[in-house]
Amino acid sequence: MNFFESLLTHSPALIVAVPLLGAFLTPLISKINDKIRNAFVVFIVGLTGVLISMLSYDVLMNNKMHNYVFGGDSALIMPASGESFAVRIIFAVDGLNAFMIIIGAILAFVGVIYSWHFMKEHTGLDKYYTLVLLMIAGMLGMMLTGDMFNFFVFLEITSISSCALIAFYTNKGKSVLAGFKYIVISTIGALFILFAIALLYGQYNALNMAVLANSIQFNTFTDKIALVLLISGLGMKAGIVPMHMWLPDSYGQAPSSVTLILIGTTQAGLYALFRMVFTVFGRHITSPIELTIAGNNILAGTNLNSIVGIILVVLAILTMIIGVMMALKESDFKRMIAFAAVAEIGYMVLAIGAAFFTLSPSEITIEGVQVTFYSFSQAGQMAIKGGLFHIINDALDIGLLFLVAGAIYYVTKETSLNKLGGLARNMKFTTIFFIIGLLAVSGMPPMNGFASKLLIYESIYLINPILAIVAILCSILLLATFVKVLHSVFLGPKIPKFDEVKEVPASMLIGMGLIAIVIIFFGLFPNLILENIVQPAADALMNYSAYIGGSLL
Amino acid sequence: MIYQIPFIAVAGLILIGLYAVIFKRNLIKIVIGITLIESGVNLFLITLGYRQGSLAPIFTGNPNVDKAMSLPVPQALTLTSIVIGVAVLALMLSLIIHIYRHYGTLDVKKLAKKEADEE
Amino acid sequence: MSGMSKIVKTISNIAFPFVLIYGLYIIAHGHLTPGGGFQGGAVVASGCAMILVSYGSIWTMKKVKEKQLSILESAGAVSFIVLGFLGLVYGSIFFNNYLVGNDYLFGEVPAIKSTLANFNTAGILPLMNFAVGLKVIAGLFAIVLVMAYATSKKKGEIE
Amino acid sequence: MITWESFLGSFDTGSGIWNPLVWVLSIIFILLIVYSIRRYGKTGYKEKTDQTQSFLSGNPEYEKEQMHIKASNMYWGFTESLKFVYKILDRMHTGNVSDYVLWFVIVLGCIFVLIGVI
Repeated sequence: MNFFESLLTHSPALIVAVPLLGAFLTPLISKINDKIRNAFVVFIVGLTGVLISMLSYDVLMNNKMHNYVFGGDSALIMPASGESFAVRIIFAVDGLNAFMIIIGAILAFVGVIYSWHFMKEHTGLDKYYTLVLLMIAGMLGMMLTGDMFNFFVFLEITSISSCALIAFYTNKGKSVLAGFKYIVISTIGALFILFAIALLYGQYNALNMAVLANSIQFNTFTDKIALVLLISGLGMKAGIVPMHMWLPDSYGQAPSSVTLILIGTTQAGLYALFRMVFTVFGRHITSPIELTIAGNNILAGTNLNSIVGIILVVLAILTMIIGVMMALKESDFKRMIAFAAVAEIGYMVLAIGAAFFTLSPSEITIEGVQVTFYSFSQAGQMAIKGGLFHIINDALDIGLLFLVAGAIYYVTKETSLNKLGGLARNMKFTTIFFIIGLLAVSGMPPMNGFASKLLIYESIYLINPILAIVAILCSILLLATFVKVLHSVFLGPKIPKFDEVKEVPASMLIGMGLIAIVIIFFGLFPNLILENIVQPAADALMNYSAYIGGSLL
Repeated sequence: MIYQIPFIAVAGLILIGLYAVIFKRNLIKIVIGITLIESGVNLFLITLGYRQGSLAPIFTGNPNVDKAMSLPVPQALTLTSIVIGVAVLALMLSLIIHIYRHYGTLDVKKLAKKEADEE
Repeated sequence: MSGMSKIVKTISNIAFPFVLIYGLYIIAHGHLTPGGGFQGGAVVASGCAMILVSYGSIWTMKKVKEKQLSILESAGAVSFIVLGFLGLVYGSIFFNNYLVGNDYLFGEVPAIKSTLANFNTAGILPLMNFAVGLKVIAGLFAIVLVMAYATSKKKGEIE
Repeated sequence: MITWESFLGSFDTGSGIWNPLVWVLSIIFILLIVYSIRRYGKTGYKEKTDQTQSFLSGNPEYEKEQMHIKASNMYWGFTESLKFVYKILDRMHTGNVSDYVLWFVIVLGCIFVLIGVI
């Protein structure tokens, strides 16, 4: 085995281990020099990015699943008694995981580059970079792990480090309060998730997601409670209305570079919600099988899809409408973008939730046994593809807008929209980046937001026209929201207070430019992204048995 | 009945904790509520580790070594959870120190009012 | 927070070595008994906290700098991760227990169903316990120290 | 493997197709029209004369900061006509940690009723 192949084999572990090592080395290195420390952090995140692109390329292009077991060869251990227990921690990487870590890599890299100049004038930067790297490691761990308890641990690592980062401006009372709210909310959510994990462990003696998916019977009350706790706990982590109130507080008060990575952690929560619903409870929610043997109908699994679909769609509609209406009224720049982010999350949940209604039975007769499979229709598959594509687009668009808000804050020390104005004359590049973000987030061609929103609208129109109309209406309101920002921050007469304002430093422009380039690239070649990245992820999401087969063998 | 007592305690701890978090107005009491929920969940995990008639998973001079040992996974999970809990508790308390320094109060409603009035 | 009376100081001086030894014992026997790096570290850190309470945070802050503690803490964390990476180098799997079966350090393999606790077993687990113990001692003590120091000052004295 | 077809291809959206290439071509065409109209405009104006002053029906010009319409004044009609909705929304967003947890418990209860009981 040559070096490259062994690196590829070990990459799932290294993706988490390299930022962790970097996080603990940063306080030691920052004793030398500030520039060396910044370069070291960028190097560590870049190395992680290279590993992620290697792994994702292999998983997505060759359509194969990577498994990495810590401390042994197989996740199962067999004591002398002959039974086998899946006790080792496993990282199982299929198409969906590979798709998510690409988002994580982009956000982490841009965030670290952006903070080079953005955070320069603050003290305590060694702790800042340690926490950022810890947060990146936790986020990538959440996206990679195939073990329920390990997922909880990474969730807590992420929430602790991001809470400390939200409260980074300790001289402002608001940001400390936002950090406190965030830690209370995320701890309670995580504890209920842990409770659900414990319920599942008590029943099936397993923590491995594949083993659980294989053995869940869903015939007891505790299974139902576990599903309820998982949906609501992870929904809270993903910021679904009405559990979204922590999100504007924390997004609004954190430093912009941190907010960028916070978006990644929120979407890791969303990913986990989809993973639980589609894979761990997949047999009972998305792909139940009915057997008819000699006239007797045996349902191998419980058909829960319509109930879960209704829950997701109702929450998604609420999320879109309330998010966008609060954004329209808000007069604080960062809180407004945060409410827009809430509304965008609604689109993803709506697309995935509406797909549940298209599950339809198809019958096959094998050796006299009539088997009924449930599978997604064409429109449902399109909706799932659109929802997944929108995850990456939303991360980029909202991320770019937050970076612009950070740039405005950097030069004016002001986030209130009422006090800003006329900045386009002095900040040309920032204005262009903001217009790109505005067009992308409200779904205008040729930006990436249009491609995914078009997929969502047209596929949902086939499922239920009213849902599509609500989605389009919310998109229009989003456009109105950001046109207001464009007017009140960038256009209008030059305000004397901001006469001396200059364009932001190079590293911040590079950070915003990178995301803007990716946005335009995704917008101009959506077919490339859909075929090569989104399609494998959607296939992995819809086929829970491939996950079980791939990670247990 | 005797085997159900830990589960009743778990439910009680979690409900008391939720009550404290939702209805108490002092931030310190909210933190106490969170630790109560956390100990409820930890108690639940450790209760799951018990299997009737099995030995504790420690190598000692116990003569009944032929009997089955219970799998020590829940104990490990509980320890990890406790460690995380300590970190969260320390973070929350230090944030409370900062909050008190800024606003001079720990009452949730007064804090919300003061936050809205700011700027 | 200023120091407490002389009686308290003397008693905590006497008790501190015992607490220290007990905590280190728990760390060292983490692979044999219930306990390990975190538990032992917490015991040692509570011993340190006892000294902190009896002598006051300002005195302790003069003796122990927060920076030294944070260096110790990251040293512990780095050694933990490096042990994982060494597993990758020697055993071709991350966190592989590559020390099992060697002749000199923690390498003995106990016989099946042996009941006696043998200290020289378990491969890298004791080393990991030491690393975690170091991190927890430094980390917890730093938290307690900084919190005590911050609450002892009045509003506006430190940022 | 990545092919040129997948680079420039159009994708199926369930009830239609979308290809950004068409959009790019049409935007270039529109830009050409805009440019050709713009060419007929007159060049050159006299600086430091009344031509550069803004004309507000003969009224004197306000200060710069007052000229700028504030963000919270925009979409006044929208927020005014939907006041009853915003009243409810403002009551929801109290900024109070306990209420956040209360909403979580409410959602937990609703989902529990939907999945667990029915």
